[in-house]
Amino acid sequence: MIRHPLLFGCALALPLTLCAQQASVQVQQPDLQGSRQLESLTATSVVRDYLQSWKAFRAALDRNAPRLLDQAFVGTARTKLSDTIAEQNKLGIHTHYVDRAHRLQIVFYSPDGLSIQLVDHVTYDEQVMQGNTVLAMQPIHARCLVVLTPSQTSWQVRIFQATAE
Amino acid sequence: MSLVRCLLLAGSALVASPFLLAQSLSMNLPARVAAGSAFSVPTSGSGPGTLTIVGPGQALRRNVQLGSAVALAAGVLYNAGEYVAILSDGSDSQIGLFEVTAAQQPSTLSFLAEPSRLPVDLQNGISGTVYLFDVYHNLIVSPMPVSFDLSASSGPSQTRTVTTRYGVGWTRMNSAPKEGSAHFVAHAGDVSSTRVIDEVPGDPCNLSMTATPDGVKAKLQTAPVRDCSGNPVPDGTVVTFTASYNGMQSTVDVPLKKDIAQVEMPVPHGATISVASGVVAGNQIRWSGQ
Amino acid sequence: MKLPLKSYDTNQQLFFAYHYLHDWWNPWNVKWFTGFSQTTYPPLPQQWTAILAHIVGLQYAYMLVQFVAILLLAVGMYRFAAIWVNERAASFASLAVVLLGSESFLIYNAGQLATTWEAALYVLALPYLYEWLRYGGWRPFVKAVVLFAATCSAHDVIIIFGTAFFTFPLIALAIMEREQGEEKTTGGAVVARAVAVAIIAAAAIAIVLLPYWIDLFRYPVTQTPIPHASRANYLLTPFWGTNYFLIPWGALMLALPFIVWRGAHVRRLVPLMLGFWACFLVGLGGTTPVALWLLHRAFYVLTFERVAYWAELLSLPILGLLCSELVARFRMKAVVPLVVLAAITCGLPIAWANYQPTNSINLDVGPVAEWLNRGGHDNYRYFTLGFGNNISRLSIETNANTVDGEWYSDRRLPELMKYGGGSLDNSKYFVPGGLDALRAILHHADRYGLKWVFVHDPWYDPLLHFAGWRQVDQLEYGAIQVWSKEAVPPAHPMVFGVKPPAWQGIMWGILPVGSSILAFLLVFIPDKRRQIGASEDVGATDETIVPERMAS
Amino acid sequence: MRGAVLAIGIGIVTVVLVAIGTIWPIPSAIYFAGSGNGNVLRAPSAPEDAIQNLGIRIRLHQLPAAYNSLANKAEFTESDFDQDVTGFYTSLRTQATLESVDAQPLHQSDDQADMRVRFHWITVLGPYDDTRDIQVVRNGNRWQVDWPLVRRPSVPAQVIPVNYLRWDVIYSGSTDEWGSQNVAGPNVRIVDMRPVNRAEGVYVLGELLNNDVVPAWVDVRATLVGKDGNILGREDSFDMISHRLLPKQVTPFRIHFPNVDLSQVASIRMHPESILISASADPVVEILNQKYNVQPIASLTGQLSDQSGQTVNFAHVLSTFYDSNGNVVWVSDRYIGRALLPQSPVDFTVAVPEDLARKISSERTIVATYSPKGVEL
Repeated sequence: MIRHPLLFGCALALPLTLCAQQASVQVQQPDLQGSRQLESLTATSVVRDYLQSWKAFRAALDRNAPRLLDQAFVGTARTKLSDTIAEQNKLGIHTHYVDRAHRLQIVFYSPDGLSIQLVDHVTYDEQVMQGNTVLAMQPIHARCLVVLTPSQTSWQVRIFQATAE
Repeated sequence: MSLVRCLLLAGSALVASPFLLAQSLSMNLPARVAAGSAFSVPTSGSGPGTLTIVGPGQALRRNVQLGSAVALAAGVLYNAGEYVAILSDGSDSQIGLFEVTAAQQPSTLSFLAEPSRLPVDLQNGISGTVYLFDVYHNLIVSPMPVSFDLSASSGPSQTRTVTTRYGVGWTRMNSAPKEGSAHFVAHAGDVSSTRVIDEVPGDPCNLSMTATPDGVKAKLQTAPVRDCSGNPVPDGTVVTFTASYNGMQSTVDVPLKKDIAQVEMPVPHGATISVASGVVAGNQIRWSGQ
Repeated sequence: MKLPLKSYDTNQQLFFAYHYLHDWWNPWNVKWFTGFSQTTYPPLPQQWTAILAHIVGLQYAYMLVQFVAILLLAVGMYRFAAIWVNERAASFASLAVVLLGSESFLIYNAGQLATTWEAALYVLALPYLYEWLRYGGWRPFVKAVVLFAATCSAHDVIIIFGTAFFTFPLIALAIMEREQGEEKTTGGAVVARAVAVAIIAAAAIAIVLLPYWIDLFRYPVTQTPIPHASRANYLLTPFWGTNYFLIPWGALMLALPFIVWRGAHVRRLVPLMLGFWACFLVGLGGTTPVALWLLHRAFYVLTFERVAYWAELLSLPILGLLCSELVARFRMKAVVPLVVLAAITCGLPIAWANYQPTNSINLDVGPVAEWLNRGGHDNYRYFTLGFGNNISRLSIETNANTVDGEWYSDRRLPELMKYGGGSLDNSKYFVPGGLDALRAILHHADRYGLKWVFVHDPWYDPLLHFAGWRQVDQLEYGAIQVWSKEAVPPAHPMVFGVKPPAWQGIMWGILPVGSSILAFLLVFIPDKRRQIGASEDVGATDETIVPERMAS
Repeated sequence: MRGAVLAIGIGIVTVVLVAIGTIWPIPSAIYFAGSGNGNVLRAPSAPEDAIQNLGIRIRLHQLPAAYNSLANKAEFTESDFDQDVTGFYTSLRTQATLESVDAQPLHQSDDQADMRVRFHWITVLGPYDDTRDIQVVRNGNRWQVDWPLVRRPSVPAQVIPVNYLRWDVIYSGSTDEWGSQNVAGPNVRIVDMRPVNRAEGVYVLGELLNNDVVPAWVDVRATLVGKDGNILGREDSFDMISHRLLPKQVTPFRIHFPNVDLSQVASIRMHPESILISASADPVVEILNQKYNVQPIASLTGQLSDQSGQTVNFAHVLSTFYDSNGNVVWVSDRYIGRALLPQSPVDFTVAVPEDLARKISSERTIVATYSPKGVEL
């Protein structure tokens, strides 16, 4: 009974998703508590790279392609996400994430400049799919704790952990 | 006519009752589960079904007998995050949402200590940052105390205790006035991590040399080279000797060995010999051959 | 069995074919020179290789395509020689072309698949051209035009530079014999037909290879000429004389006096002999000034081993005549030495390729490809030093892109165009241009995301060291050193020149291979039966008829 | 008869054309014959011809023939000559190709001529010239070169104790253990920097100090920013720097921006790069008798003397030139053609642009070295 309305909902949601330009992004003033001064250029590039990582995250979990994570994720986050992709593959499912809104705040910049932590109050839809069949679609509001570390050319996500709002 | 209709309705309800019962698929998800802990999900309905749990951190599936509780053993679901649970009996499904939170007991800590090497006697020159993780490498976001301890080979040790915020704690320390290796230790609960910080001498101070004749050459030798705190400058540091005479010049870069640099070079009488290391200049000698 | 795979250009041909195999409709290949268009190289043999590779794999497909070229050439030579000499002599010419030293040289030493294919298709077209010139009619006209278009799809050099040597003798012959036979014509008609076929064939070629011409007109050859040893004087440099004259000509050299003598004495062979002679002189490269006088700047673009090959093809009808006469006169006493000489001529280039291998570097590039494909190393560009023609093989196996490459005509990197070196890989052989290019590209490593240099020749080590590169790894038990430069940003897509638009990719994927299929289909349309070649007595000179020959 | 005439005519024309192509070779033929002036030997009827013939034979690596053409070959062996020409040990000279030879007569009589001969070599590190004064003598109607042999340096047998320091670096490994400690990169800093405008473009000159206690592998990149904020160019020091820097060692650097005028430049961003490397403190090379000459050619001359026991196969001299205020006015370099043997001084000359010659009041020189692993001494 639920599946058909669900399919209908997904069928409706899909074009809406495609039409949607981008998730809305709101960046709040950093709350660093004196750890290290944050240049505005650094803050901008961290936010840009983090939002970019969502693209990689979405594509990798939708296509079950761990290689797509390489540019944006590193360390624990990379390992955990690729393990999830392997498990999805084993179960024959893939997940389609659509991020709707981000409210970001940088909360820590380590004194050595080698890590930045931000909190993202994110709203996203998670669609669990088996082939082209939608098994579930769930809108989620979560608080993501994200730690990024610098690589040669960009900031890469090292910790990516959601908690309930 | 109405009696017939009532009978028909009653008969239909009787026939349809098993199906109506079968459609009442549901599960009772906990709102929050600690990472790696065992928990169960009571379900309603009948017959076989599947429980699929999917989130960015993990994806797993269990075959279930609907109507009984699904038990997930300890260590099965261990990555913190938001998860979608889908209970399905093949024709129908029920969706739920729950959270896996990090365990409260720190198991590992990522300790970033910088720099690995710095000059002696530098205020706030050393920084330490600790990220706390549970046994499944989930960031422990609840506040926890972390202590930092910097002990040099000589002099008193420095200790600071901070409380983590969003799983991270940090501090700054001063380097010791004497050169040597310092141990920088971070503690959280029963876990600790150690880093070695090399506290190295600064630029040479009061660089001086002597020149003595050695056959046709002059033997140039520095006094033991020390920084302004009296620490010996490390061996291998380059000292440059320069002899200038009649518009000509001879130079040689010599690495320090056992605190001194020495070289034999041909120096004509009347030459001016100077010594330097990096941007620090030492004394000058006018060479008379004696 | 796989001898042709050892020849110099084979890996390059395979590299092009590999691209068509994976991306038939997009000729833009990013693996070399930060990106280049394969529309700068006529694609027919590589496209056929790619098609057959779906069935037999890339390497066997290459050899199969090469084999087909030889078969087509034998058929073509029989028909071409039959214009000039009798059928028996033409048969000998057809047999000789398979054993030709130059043919063997191109297949086993140079690996010029495109040259053998263009020659085969071109020689196939010539009898139709002659028939059209002499008698007119739509069938030979259409067949000639389509075969010329297919020839150009394989390679354009013979059409552009070889036409004079092959077609002028045919025009001359058609005029000389305009009054002979039942179907007579006039000199004016022959010339008019020649002009007509030239115009229509040019139009067909222009359409079939349109993306090629667009690229050529947009980027005429402006880079500093790259030295090629076929432009050397073969007497002053005996090694190159051996490589480009003695080896390809082989025992055919012994027949040269006969070819000239007989060609000068038989009236209808004079045009062929003169065409041969002119081609022979040009094919000597820098040994005579003729090629430079005739070609001017094109002299520094053309390589002359192929011109020597054409000269040999032109000599074959008269050689066939010689063989025919010797066998008729001396029977087995002639057959045995002829077979031995033919075997030597054919075998010499194969032996030479083993004695002086052009691909002298026996290197397994697999570990290099694996190294590049792991750990994000392929986010940067690389190049090799001392790998020889293995760089094409490496390019096939790795995901990473290089700033180097072996197809010089479409490299647009300023550092590579300016100095006149070949590939960076063998820059030490191009003094000083190659070394200048190497220094320039190392200088601009940041610009190209160039982080890795694989060195199989320690000769280059001092330059890398003093230029700030560090050895970071070694492969193949130390035979290959990996050098790296710090703080180089990852490579990003770069386009020097213009990427061909999608419509050109579609044209490129359809027309060249389509022209060859059409040509093969048209050849099966039956010809009008007529004696277009020589009568039986052409073997004799105009001045003396040899009685024995008449008797045979 | 007409056929015979045609055939013979073709034969004759062919021979004539081949003869023309051989006697007066075209440029591509000259290139492959050894480039420069070609390898067409001439009858040595003049001193210049004898020199050129010798150059051709060296270029074509026909060293036995070159040796046999010498007037004084009885004074040394062919092996001595080979080693003199190609270098005694692995060095720039052993890898060099002789491109051309220029001979200038200094003095000439009927039987003898003194020539200043410039041998122009091409090497992997760029071209370099080797100039020798050579005497050419007449022997009958032939001129022959009297080769001024430089004998292989003879180093007395001895034991040179080598106990200089070496730094080895052990990194924490390739696993991605975040937070695990790794050794920090060396602290380097630019102690002087100055842009200079010249006809060839802008040069950024300066000096870089390794301010740390560990050896560093360094490079300097510079970005020129135009007045409109656009990037005019990004270049690095390439080989105009000593990339290996020991603690407290200073290297000059020179970065070239071709086709840029200083008037276009609003600012310059400097990016010194350094990483920690394993290194040895040897070899120690003394730079002796440095003398700056304004006349006749502005240059710095001196000698390099290897104080250690190992042979230095490749040496690169880098000199910084200062004005009277101590500002860097130029950085120049020179690769040394021959290997440096222990305690066997080798001359060097570093050229200075003539227009800067008068501005220079002092200089500072360092030597970067490279010896490939496994080179046989």
